[in-house]
Amino acid sequence: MEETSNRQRNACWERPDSTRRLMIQGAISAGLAAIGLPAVAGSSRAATAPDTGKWPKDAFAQKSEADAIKVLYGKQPQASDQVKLDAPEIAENGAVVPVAVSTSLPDVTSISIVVSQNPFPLAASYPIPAGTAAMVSNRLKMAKTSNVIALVESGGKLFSATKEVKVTVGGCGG
Amino acid sequence: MASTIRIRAVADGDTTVVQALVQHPMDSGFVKDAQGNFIPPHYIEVMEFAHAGKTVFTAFWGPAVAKDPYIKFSFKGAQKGEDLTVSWVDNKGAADSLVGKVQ
Amino acid sequence: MIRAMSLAIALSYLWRAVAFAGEPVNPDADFKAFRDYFTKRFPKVSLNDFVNGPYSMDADLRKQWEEIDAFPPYQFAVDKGKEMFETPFRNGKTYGDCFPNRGIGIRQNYPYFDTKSGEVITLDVAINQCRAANGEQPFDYNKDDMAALTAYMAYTSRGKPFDIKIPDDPRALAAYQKGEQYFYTRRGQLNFSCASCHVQNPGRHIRTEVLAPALGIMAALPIYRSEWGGMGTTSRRLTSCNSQVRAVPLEPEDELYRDVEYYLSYMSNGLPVSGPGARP
Amino acid sequence: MRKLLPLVALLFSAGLSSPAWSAPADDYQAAYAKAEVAIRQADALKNQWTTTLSELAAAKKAADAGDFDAAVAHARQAEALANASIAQAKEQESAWTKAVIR
Repeated sequence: MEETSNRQRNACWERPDSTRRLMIQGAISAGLAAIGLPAVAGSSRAATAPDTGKWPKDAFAQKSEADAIKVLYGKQPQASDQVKLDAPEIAENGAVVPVAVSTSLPDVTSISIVVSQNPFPLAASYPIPAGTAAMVSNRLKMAKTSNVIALVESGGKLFSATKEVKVTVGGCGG
Repeated sequence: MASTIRIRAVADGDTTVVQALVQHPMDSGFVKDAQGNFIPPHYIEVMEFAHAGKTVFTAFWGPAVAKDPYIKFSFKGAQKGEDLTVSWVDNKGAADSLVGKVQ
Repeated sequence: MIRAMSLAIALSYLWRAVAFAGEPVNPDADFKAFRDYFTKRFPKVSLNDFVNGPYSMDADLRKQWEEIDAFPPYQFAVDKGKEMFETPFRNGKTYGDCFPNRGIGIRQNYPYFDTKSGEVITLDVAINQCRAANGEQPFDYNKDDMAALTAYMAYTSRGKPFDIKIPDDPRALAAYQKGEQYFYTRRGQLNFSCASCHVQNPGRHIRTEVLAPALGIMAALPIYRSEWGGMGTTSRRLTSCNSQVRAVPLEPEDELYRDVEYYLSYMSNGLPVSGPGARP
Repeated sequence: MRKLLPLVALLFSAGLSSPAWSAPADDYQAAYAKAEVAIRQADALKNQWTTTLSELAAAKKAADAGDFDAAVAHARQAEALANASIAQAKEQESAWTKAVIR
């Protein structure tokens, strides 16, 4: 257990905080400002719901990894070490697996994540507009131990990174 | 009713790092309830983030996204105090949206 | 036949009482031995970090936890708990009127031994007592309402060191020892005690999960478990542990559950509240 | 003669426990009742096992379906499990102190 993260963790708690305002500023990871309740303006429901027309229905319906990639991108991915896939060795729980994808490849137009052993391998897909960073972090569900494949479309070509994530149930007998 | 969306957008120079958490069951359709019947699929399909009228991020999700889904991304061109509109719609047509402030 | 049976049971209780009389109950000595055991066994884990349970034991799990905890799924429970906490009862009063310091930042003092009723009172029981005193229906000890409220009250106490007291009252000592006994008693067809996992095997894997050390194990409650996809109160955690070793759980907030929470919280004195927690 | 004794004992006890002429339903009722006594005692000691109750339920289910052989077997298993949990509770009443961190 490296010492630094403990220090960071403990520093957050030992901070002599006289008035513990509800909007606690002591965000756990240093980078974040408010952890408490969101400093959110009133929520207006006027904004129109997003258009589901663009939702890649067929790609999400595919039952194999290869088909999902073919339907979504129409081309084969090429493994690249410029695609960084951050996923755990052993998922603490298959229901909530933190997975992050980032890349240094130029003009990225889409990032997707496929879990090959899931009943429907395509898990999530993110079109990346200009001005948006080629980085996304999300939490996925995994049915069982499987390869997780990060796909990045850059300059019209498809690149990928793959990592196996082990998933088993936890806990005692029952 | 409190919104189902929690958002935290923090401007750091020209880049705004956005995190969002949505209260949604994201049922995959493969899980059984206590009586042994399958809980039907019920998940968010599209979630969009817009700033100054332009879509800055879109998420296409399927049944493999975790319950109470979380997303983190970053984009350029927003200043502190500006609005960021978030909206989602699921496969049953339910929807919700929220206007958050960049901090 | 029945008379012989009840005689046997009566004898066993008598015999049990005799066994207790022989052993002087010394919580301070227990506290010191308990603390030494864990700090010597895990020298690299800083004292305050024990409250992070499995995440103080496993670097890979900790990384996943820190990512999830940055924007935690229990956020909704805390928000709902805050809303409930501030919503007045039908008679106009609120929870703040029942608790010291208006109920903010007090989780570290629970459970306490109530010398009037002669029983251990946990935060969950105190909440239902407050509701009853104000003419409201009690909450189910396993369900989300109680989890949301206790999540908010724990949230307002984060970082405050546990401060559990054992008053100079033989009934308090008896409750403490019944809690200790429960903690070390093997039960269920799998014949495990709480200590089998949380004293003899912390840091080891039980399939994917890493066992938490008993030191500071109550600090993170109530917990949002990915496995449950929802918040869990102390009762939900204890009853699920029971059924996993194939022991029929007792009623939620049964006297023995409150006693074991009393014992374990006393052992965590000085450690910071870390609830509500996110766990696998 | 000595060799015969265990054989005779075995025959004698088998004869007693399930006399051929009593109806299977009565066997089931008897076995179920014995299981319930042990289960009540395990409850009194706050040490019931989940598998005891599932065996008892299986016994009732089998009896309702008319399969009394299975019902008796499940009821006996329930009683055995209940007795095991009683023994566990009694043994632990002193054994727990050995596990305490000193």
